[in-house]
Amino acid sequence: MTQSHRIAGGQIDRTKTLRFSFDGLPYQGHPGDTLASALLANGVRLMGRSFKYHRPRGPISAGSEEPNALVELRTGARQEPNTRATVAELFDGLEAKSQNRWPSLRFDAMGINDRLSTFFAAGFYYKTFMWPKSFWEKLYEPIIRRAAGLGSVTREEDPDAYDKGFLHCDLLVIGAGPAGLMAALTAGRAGKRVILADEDFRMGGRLNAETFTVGHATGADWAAATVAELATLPNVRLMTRTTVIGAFDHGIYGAVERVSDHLPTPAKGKPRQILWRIYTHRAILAGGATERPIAFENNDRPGIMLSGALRAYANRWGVKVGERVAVFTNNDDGLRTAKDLQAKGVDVVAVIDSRQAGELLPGIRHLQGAEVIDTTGRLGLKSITVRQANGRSEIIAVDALGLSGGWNPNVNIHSHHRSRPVYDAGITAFVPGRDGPPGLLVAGAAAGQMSTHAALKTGLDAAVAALELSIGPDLPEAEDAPIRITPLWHVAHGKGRAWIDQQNDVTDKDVKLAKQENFTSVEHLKRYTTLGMATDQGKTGNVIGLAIMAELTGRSIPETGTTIYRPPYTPVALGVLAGRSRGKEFRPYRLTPSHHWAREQGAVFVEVGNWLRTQWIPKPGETEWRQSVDREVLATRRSVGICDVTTLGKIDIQGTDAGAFLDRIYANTFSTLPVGKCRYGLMLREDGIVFDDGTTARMGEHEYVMTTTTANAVTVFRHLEFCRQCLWPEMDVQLISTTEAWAQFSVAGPNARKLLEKVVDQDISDAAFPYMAAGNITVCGGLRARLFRISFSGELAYEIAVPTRYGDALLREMLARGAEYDPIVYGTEALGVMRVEKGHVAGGELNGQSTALNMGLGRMVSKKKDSIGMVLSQREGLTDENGYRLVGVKPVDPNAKLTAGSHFLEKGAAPVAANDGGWLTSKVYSPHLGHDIALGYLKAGDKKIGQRMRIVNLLAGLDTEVEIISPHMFDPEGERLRG
Amino acid sequence: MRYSGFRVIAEALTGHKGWKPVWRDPDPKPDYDYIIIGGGGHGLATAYYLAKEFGQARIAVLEKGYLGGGNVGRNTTIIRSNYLLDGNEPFYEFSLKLWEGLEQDFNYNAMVSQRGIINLIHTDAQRDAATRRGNAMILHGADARLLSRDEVRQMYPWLNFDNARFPIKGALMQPRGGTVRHDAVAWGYARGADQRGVDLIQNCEVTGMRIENGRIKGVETTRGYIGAKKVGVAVAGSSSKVMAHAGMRLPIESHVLQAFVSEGLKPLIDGVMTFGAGHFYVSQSDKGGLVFGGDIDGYNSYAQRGNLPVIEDVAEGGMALMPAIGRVRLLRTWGGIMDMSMDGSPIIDKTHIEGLYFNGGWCYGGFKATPASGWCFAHLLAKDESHITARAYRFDRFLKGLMIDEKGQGATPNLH
Amino acid sequence: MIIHHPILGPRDAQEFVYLGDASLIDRPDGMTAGVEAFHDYLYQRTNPAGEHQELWYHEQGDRSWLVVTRNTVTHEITKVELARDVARARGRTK
Amino acid sequence: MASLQPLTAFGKREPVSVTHGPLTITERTDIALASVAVRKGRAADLAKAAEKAGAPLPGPSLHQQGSPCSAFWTTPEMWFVEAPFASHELIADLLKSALGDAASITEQTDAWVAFDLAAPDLAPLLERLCNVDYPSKPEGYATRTVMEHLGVYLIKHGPGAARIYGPRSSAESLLHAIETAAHSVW
Repeated sequence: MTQSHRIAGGQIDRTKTLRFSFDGLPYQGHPGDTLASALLANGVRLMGRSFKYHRPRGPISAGSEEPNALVELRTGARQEPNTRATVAELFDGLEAKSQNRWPSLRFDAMGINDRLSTFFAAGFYYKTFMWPKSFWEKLYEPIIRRAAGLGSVTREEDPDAYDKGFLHCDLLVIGAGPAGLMAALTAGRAGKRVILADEDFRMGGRLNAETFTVGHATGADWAAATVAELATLPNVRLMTRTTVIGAFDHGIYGAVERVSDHLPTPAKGKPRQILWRIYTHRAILAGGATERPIAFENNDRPGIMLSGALRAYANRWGVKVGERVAVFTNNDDGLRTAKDLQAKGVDVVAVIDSRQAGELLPGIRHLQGAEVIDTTGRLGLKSITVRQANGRSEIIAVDALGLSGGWNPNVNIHSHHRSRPVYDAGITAFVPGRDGPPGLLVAGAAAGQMSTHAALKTGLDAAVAALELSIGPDLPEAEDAPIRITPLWHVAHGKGRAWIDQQNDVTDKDVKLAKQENFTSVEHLKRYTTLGMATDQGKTGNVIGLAIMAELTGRSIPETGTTIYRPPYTPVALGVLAGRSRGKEFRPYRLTPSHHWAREQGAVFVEVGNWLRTQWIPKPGETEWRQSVDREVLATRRSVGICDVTTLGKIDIQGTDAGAFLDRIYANTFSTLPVGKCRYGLMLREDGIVFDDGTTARMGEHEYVMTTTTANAVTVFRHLEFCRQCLWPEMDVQLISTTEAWAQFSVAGPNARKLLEKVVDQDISDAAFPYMAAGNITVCGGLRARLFRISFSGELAYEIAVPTRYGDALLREMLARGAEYDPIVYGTEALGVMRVEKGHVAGGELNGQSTALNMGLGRMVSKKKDSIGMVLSQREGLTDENGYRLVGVKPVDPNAKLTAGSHFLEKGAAPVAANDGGWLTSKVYSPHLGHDIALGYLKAGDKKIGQRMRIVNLLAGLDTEVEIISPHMFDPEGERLRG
Repeated sequence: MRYSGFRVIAEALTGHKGWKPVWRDPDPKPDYDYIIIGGGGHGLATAYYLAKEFGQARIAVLEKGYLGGGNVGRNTTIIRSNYLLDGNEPFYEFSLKLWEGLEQDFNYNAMVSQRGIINLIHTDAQRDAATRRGNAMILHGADARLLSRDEVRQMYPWLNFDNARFPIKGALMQPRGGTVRHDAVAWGYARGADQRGVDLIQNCEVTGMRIENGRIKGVETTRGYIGAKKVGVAVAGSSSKVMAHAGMRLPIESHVLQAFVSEGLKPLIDGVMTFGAGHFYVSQSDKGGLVFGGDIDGYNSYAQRGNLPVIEDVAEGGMALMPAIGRVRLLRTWGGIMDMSMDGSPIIDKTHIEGLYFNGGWCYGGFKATPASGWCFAHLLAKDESHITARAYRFDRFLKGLMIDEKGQGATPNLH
Repeated sequence: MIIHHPILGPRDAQEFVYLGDASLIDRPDGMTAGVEAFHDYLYQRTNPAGEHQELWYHEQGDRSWLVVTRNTVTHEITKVELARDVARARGRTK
Repeated sequence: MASLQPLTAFGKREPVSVTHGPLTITERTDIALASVAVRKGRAADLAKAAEKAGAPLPGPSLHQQGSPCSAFWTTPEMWFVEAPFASHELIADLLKSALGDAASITEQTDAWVAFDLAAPDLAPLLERLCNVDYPSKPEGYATRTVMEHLGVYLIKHGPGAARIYGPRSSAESLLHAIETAAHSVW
């Protein structure tokens, strides 16, 4: 077949031929075609199957409102389900497949559903499939799930990239039909920053599909000339293939630009699509209108489409949908289709006009006061049955039928802030209501202004009003035909089904049943019948459904009301909403100063928030992670180990009130801390729960350096700013984060001082730099550095910091100069082992649910001063003397394994919640002790030290006898760290 | 009228002429023994159980819009009882058990489908927390399994296992978790309540409460004054507005939660899944749409609509976890108002006003709670004492320091 | 949403972190107030459907805490102030 | 000064420089940076001292060139002061002695990675990276913004010249984001 239905004219490039395939068969088309126009040009009307009854379907539209002609576009990892053939731009090599059918589009086994449709009435599934109970998941639902759904999804990663971007303008014009073009021209000539966005690949809107003139040119030529002028204006940005998907708060609009969807694959480095966030001063919705069909029996056959779509295919794409065409209309617009098709040489065999009187086109048979009541042609329209004004029926052989039931303004974006459209009886359609998005004006057909003249005028007026301009350009002359329409929603006749929502197979019978069962509110109607819930979101069918409900209930259409539209305007690929944030780029990485060194060593890294930290560094011959970690722990405790602790939050706190400020922030006192010393601090939330902990050093009279946990660095800083600005605004306190400014290393172990003495320029003997000392020093001959004598491991330990750029070098220098002490670098696992051995709380214990009392730190909360959380920490629920207490745990059998998250039970107690004693918060293997150890929160744990209990992990069927011990499991007297 | 497969066939063969209205549209009576404010899932369930389980009569449900128009009509349909804390787990497990017999109980197919829920684990700390949680669930009589990375991979081989920023390390699974056809829950309860004589009164907004000497007498509505011995408020999302009629301030903020559905697809995801390294959870409906959501927008709102940043954040989570869905299209977004409480857990309690009872603070977990919430609220209304599984849901828990804070976020509602 | 920052002009709300009701400025004095006062301060909310004064932190901006007056039904913002100024005006000192 | 060899944020000895199409991205390791915050009630003292020291203190959203120091506003009553690293490695100490106790001063040099972007027109690139309306901003505009989840400072030195300060630990992610956007645009 070679474009048997191609006729003259149109805005396609006939000098180039594009090859494509549909369901494996080869076809040809031209640049400017959509997949639908090209298939229709090749005489293919059947393009899909409906959702429930698997009825054969062809396109009913020539735009994004299409419910029927959905295909799987492309293959392999780029396979896209549910692509509307009516907007898919043709490219050379395009491959498309029909979907939701088996084994083929023409012979679909599930077509049986259509025969059985009486059993599948609206909501039938709510009334059955209940017995026996277990059959739902096992039998009924799997069958339903397999049968449901439309297109299929690839399991492969989407190979294309997506971008995001941000644009700013005085005026966003949505839609580049006559109203939008005029608005953009008005604002553009006035020098305003304008963005004109249109979902189509060619601007002009309906002007491209019509034969009217604008000024002295055809509409399409006027549009092209206007676009050309706009393109010369530097203050105007023209965006084709760009769908404005939603109106969000305060003039922000989302838009998706399909950069590469018209290409076989995106160019290298280029995105498939871009999500634009557009910041606007004002916006004009000029999105046009969508025609609606008329419901009658078997109104869904391939070849039956919207009258305006028939016209568009002929005028814009040079395609006749059929050889013998009829039009069924209730308004003058249907006559236009007949006129245009006739002018194109298409055989228009009849105009069925439901109105009793009206214009008669010469050379065309008019049946006035008549209605189409049925059709034939399973895979494509063959004939229509017309009931004439006199009641007689006539069968007319046609292979295409245009339906014109009137036009619905595309109010969608205007209702994104939940503004309800209002019914305009003059055009028998809903128009934008009150309280739309602030700053959004509506022009043209979207506002119910249906003539070309009205579109141009309201476009101009809207731009003038939006931007408070004094004057706009002259209006070109254009047709200003009045709307002549007599409402006809639904032809009541016979026992067959009239489709309302074609994709979801909602028919007039379903609406009747909904009424009968009292699902009469529009929301109930929608939810019970699934009306308007298909991929087209009811753009063509909704109004008909509620008009029928209005009829059935005897209410008016305004009384019946309408559901509202929500974003997105048309469905949006999830990829573009995610942009670049996927795969490894889902979130940025944070790398420590020792990262490059560690990578050289073959370190294993672990994600800690966005940081990558060294987890352990395997040495040759180590095959199990535990071997590496045990070695790192033992080497540290034996001699000296170094750990990169840069990730801990560091906040510089200065000002004459810095000390007093910290007294409010921390549960314990800091104003009394001498200069040159540091102290462990416990920070509560206002609700009395522990928020964070860390050491804070006083570096000067009015200068402190706070340390936070890695996880809470950002939230603590935010909290400090809240306290400083909102609670105590008169305090003289200044804050800045220095987390990344300093590379900080923990140096721990009996030889820590000896190693540091090799690099530190000053005397750091125990006398000169005692436990909990802090100060500015220099290293390696004068480099500024900070030293803190603090320990998380229980060893003699320091944290030393240098400007980040020197971190790598300091580490290498320490390893080199201290080589005689066999220093090792340890990772977060060894760090965790040593802190658990020492009973220090960390992530597992700082869980946002625990108090200082739970942690055994109750005495740190000073009641002599006001601090955040002090008062509410005293509530009865938080001071229960039999509440959770931090304990140490060791297995009675040293070979037994413990698991963090296991729960405590008394010996002999049944594993039920009433006996739940608490849980293990952290567990490690202590190479020093030679067995697993753990920390846990145990009810009244402080009274149970020395007792034997069980811990159970019911997920793994483990039940282990343990001894409750002090959490300070290593060097409880602290002799080593003071050494 | 009883529903059954036979009935469906019989009606189909006789032109569906015999189907009766699922509920009446009665005018309000001058007074009732019980008024339930709110014709959403919780309110309807409360009325249903009051009538059915507690033998009460003279009950009305007052709904300002249409039945089932609250959050039961806009959610992501997940049921589960994978809670951690003693205050919560018995309640949600009770709820799950009620789900399991619900359809037979109210003779309506709500498509309760226990296809399982998995919470993905990406760090060792998350595994520890999942172990604690899974054990707590089992101790409370629920079901839980800890899945290894390989087990997850067997279930969903096309998740991002090889190029992930935060690799999947396993999952906590509750096989009995799943989804339910949400609207059908409201309709099933409404039908069951109506059949038991409950007056379901739509388009009837409560505009005031008549309180005399510390006791509720009735409510003012857009359809006139209606007297009542007891009034139960179940209007999550609007709790502060309604309770303001009684002069009460609540430990609750209203926030918007957006949810999303994709175009219909052939089966891709069998159960329910939550991403542990971002804000994303997803299931696939029987119709084929991916139903998913993420975090709340984060600011107080009654607008029932949200903004782009959260839509993007959710999509990022989705793409990070499931890189194959890049070309799947988002069809529709919507926004519901959440009663975000100060510890992330609900309140089912008496108030200081005699005869006035409150049910709210469901955050975004109210759907799964619907049966137990209704049952426990009915219990409280009928017996004036808390149901055993809802004893912790008291107003005074904040004063006493007995918060039920699953996430450990403290009194910051938008973080729960 | 767009917040018109009193110093920086219009900024995307995405740059901010939301805290909640601006009554959180009115923290009682822990040395004189008791649990009940703190309970009311920390937990109880008016949560109006309408005009709401609320705290936003410009974390990805200039780190100012702002008091934003915003309608929770329409999201319309009618006033934006520096929280520090509001706190001072409410008599908060050191 | 010391024997230690500094590394760049990329773990290299030399700063990176990348060219793609019309764009050049140059890492700057030769800038010393410190924050200067007014102590309460000391604004006048600070202004006087700063002027003497050649450190400008521009108004909100502004960067101001000076000699030897330039500066940009970061938060109310706080600026970041830039100076040549070679002469001002000890920038915090130098500023402290110049400004006395009227200000809280903190070294920030190594908290940030700095990139200079140069192209005939940076707007098409920056609109893919951040929400700043770059073309409409004056030269000397300085703001904090977000690029691919990273908080950065962006300073406009001209339509085709900008400086970005990003968190040093995320230097690789930030550069990757800029490069990816550049490939997407050009």
